[in-house]
Amino acid sequence: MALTDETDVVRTEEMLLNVGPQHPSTHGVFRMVVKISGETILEAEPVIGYLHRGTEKLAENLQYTQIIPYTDRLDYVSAMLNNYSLVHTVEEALGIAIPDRAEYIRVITMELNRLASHLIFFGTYLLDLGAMTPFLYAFEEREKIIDMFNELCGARITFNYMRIGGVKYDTPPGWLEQVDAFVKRMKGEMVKYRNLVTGNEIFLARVRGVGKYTTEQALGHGMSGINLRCTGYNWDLRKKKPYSIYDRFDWEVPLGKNGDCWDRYILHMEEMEQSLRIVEQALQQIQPGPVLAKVPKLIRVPAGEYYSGIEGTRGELGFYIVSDGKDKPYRLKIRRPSFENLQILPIILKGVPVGDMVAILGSIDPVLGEVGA
Amino acid sequence: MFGFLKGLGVTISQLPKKKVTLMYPDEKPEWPERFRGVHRFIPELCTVCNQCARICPTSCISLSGARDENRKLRIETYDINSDICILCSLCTEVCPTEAILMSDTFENASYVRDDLYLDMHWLYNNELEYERRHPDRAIPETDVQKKAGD
Amino acid sequence: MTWTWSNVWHWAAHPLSWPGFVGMLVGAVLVLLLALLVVMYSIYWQRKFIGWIQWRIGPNRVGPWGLFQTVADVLKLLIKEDVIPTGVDRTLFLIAPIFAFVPAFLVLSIIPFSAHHVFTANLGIGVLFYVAVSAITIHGVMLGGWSSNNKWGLIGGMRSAAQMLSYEVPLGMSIVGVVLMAGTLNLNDIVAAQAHTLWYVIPQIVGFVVFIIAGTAEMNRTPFDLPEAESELVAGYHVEYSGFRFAFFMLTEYVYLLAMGGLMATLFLGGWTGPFLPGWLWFAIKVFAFITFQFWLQATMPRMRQDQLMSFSWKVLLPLAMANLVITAVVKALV
Amino acid sequence: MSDEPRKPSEENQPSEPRNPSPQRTQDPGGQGAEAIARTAMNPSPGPAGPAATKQPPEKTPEGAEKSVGASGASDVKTGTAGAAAQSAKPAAKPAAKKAPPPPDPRAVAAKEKADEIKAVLIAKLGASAVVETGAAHFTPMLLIDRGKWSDAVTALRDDPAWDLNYLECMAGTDYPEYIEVVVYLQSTELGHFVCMKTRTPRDGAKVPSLAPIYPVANWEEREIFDLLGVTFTGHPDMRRIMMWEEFEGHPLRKDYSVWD
Repeated sequence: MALTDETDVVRTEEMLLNVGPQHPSTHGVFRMVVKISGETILEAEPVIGYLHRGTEKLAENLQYTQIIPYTDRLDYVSAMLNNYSLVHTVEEALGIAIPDRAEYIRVITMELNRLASHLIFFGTYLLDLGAMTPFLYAFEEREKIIDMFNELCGARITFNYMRIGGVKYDTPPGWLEQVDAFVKRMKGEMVKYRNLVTGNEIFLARVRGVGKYTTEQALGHGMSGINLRCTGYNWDLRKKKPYSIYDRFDWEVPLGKNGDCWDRYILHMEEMEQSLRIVEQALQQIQPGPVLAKVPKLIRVPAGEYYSGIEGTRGELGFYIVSDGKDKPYRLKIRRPSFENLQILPIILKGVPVGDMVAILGSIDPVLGEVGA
Repeated sequence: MFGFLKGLGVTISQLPKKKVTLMYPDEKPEWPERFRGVHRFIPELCTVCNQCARICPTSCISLSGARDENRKLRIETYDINSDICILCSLCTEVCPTEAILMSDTFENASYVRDDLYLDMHWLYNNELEYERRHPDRAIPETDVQKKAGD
Repeated sequence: MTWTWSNVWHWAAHPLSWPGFVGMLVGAVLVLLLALLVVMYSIYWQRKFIGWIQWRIGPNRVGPWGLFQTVADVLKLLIKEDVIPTGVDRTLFLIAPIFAFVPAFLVLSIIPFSAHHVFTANLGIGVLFYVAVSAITIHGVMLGGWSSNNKWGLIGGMRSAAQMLSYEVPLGMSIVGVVLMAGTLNLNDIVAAQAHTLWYVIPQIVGFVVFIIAGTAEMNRTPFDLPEAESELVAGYHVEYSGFRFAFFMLTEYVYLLAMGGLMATLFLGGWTGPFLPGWLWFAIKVFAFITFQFWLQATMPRMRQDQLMSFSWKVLLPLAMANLVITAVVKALV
Repeated sequence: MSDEPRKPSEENQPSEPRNPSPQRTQDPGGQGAEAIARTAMNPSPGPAGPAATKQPPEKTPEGAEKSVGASGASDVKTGTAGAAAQSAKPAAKPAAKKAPPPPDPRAVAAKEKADEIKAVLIAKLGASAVVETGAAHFTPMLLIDRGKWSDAVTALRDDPAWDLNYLECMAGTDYPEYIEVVVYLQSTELGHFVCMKTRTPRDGAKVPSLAPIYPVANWEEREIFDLLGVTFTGHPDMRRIMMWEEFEGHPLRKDYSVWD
């Protein structure tokens, strides 16, 4: 696709196209001002801030327990991981030891939530590329996970389930057996997804070699999670900077090869299988016991600065808390993976046909609640 | 080479599968016990300790009480502005006597914004409805009833 | 002329006359009603069939098992306000849907629905007529996209022009294979030719595959539905249309589905010939099979990219059709 | 059907809408400001917690100052009902003036690592580069002079011994006298994790931009500019990222008020 150059006989001019903020495939209120000539994109400039709710400003007037419901609404498809990230940072600051059962319940709910979030990626990514049916299958499976969470903590999306020092409720009777049954059934479903989509030649043609970037570009742009591992670079916080009890399970980190949409897609699918493995092992190792540690009635974080990041579904999700010893944080900054992952778009969208723009944006899988914060 | 034929095989094999559609208006989904719908309130249990109003992140609970004849605190008005309530159930956590709880009425839409200001009577009715719908579920009792019970 | 039954009904056998004209008119209205009925219930069947594939039930609210759902949709589109945006090129905007729909309905006239083909024009150059007239729809779609003064519509219109043009050629080539074997362009004779020997789908299997793929692309259906790609171009060329004008574009797409199905049945599966069952029922089964296959494709396949689509047509389909043609010619010469 | 239709709440008019400004803690008292400045620097007397990797739970947490334990109920009773706890604590404080708990070994290790880096930087950029070193909760922390900010970060990125090639988190904080820009740098190969800070006065805040070094800083700096008002010199396109162009004021500043 040669760009328009001066020797053109037919005088063509670029067209400025506004993709978003209300567009079927921008995964939320995300706008891109795209300069295109014919079908090729010359320049793309992302515009964000449509979902900025000032969570960081609000957090400066809320006690730590009151901030937890706000973290549900950051990355609204994986609320458990947001809860855990905040709660983990405060626990590290206070140095509280978490009871064993609470750790296991946390790992089970986080991995199930990661699975649900990857299912959403799988469904909406195929919808962007034109196939309708995988979306329905993925959302039916996700519905089962959401029902289990509903039974566990009473909410479908905004769980507000984790507390500083453990989790709010213990698992209701029969819940762990339900999770076990779901994990077994889900393995069969994964085989169906592979047959339905992974082999499809049209899908491969749409996805292979599209939206490629190198490890240096990814590291320079602060990409994390699947968007970094798709270039073949092994950086998963659960293994590199271990937290919680991830070292008690044996699972590997799937790696891509050349950082294109295909690698990102296949990594999402393999990470789903890894999450299933972790949940399966956690179900065997979980023992009855308390779910909440001894925590002071009013949580005061000692003065100082704390940062700790965990492996969210879209990358490294961290909280930077500056505390002046009071029960409210002096400053709370949220390191949001989707905010960094979107910065590489202007570079990889140059000279790309319009059809691929949708494929690339879908593969980076941003969640706009997180980008705005 | 024939990957898409496998895909076609998968879709056609789903044809006879059981359908998952729920006929919503006719069949209502039944929610688990811990489901967080609109609040329900038991005025006798409330000791007007103001904990719930203080913990609420969006401060949408406003209540007032007075001392009755034998110097005991009684609740008089208890309003929840469910327009900004985010149903996080922190209030039910901190309530020492479990006076405020979550019911499973989830149809909260209304045409008029005033309907979203739920007063004590509405919340208490919601409690009676909840008891009627779920007779088997345990209802917190006042300590008087507890003493009477055992 | 005397108003006898044969004059009115079998107008083809008599020179043109007033009763003959009335017979033609009645025949045309009947075919239009048949087409609308088939279109309405193919939309209903699409939503039911894809629903079942996706573990859903599909429409079941309006009428028993949702049978009147599409009737309700059509009525809604009739009553809905037909918005004509201001910045729009008015005349072109108004005639574009007509430009698109008329050829789709015109094409139905040559397809032999049943043995005593009373409504079909026994046209000597039937196949050529089909290929030529179906090309006019491209103008309607392109005009619709261009005149709606909307960037998405413009891209959708341009894409559909490029796609339909480049898939017209392999479609034509694959039909020539059949014409070579039947020795005539007249569809009724082609069906008659197949009645004695075996159906042309067996010897012309390559032509059949190319015809199906090019036909799907011609109708802008799923692996090739770039012109109205919901996820990229919001809605492609009919983004600014609403009300009955929008229904015209929908009607075009589904009448073409019927027409393409009819053509496939006539050329490759021996039209209305078939053991035991009456002729028109055989025709209906074949068209129904084609339509269901289209919906099955729609449920499974993702969308191709614009440049892949073009190169696939010129670099894969056309050579395949040509090769098929050469082999048929050689075989026909030897046998 | 569910409960009877909603009773029009005429007998009590809707409660007055929530008071516009929730009880916002005004600017932390003067005393609090120095406290932040002082304590943020020296090692936080955080109680010794378990190491980053979780040992199995038998190792009982010897958390130093556990205030009055919460009631045994499984639910956490948060909120300030702990009036009793309040009164108990001050009583305890004046009673026993116990020595501040011994600094945590990891905080001490972090401080030494910070000094090590300080030596490297001074060798490269001269004595005035590093103003102060310390530990921000087990991560070595360096306070860099504003002028040498981008050179220091480049130096540490190119230095083969440290190779801090990944900018993990960048934040801006509004302290009473200055605004602080914090950067957490991670070396993905060698495993170093360093926190670097610089300060700029609140009005006319200017800091050299890191965007040429780490492209990720582009949007982060635009967000700090938008919400805190720190302009970054040398930034490719210094514009607001969250707010619309015509928005005046910087919301994350402590003295920002919506009403004026």
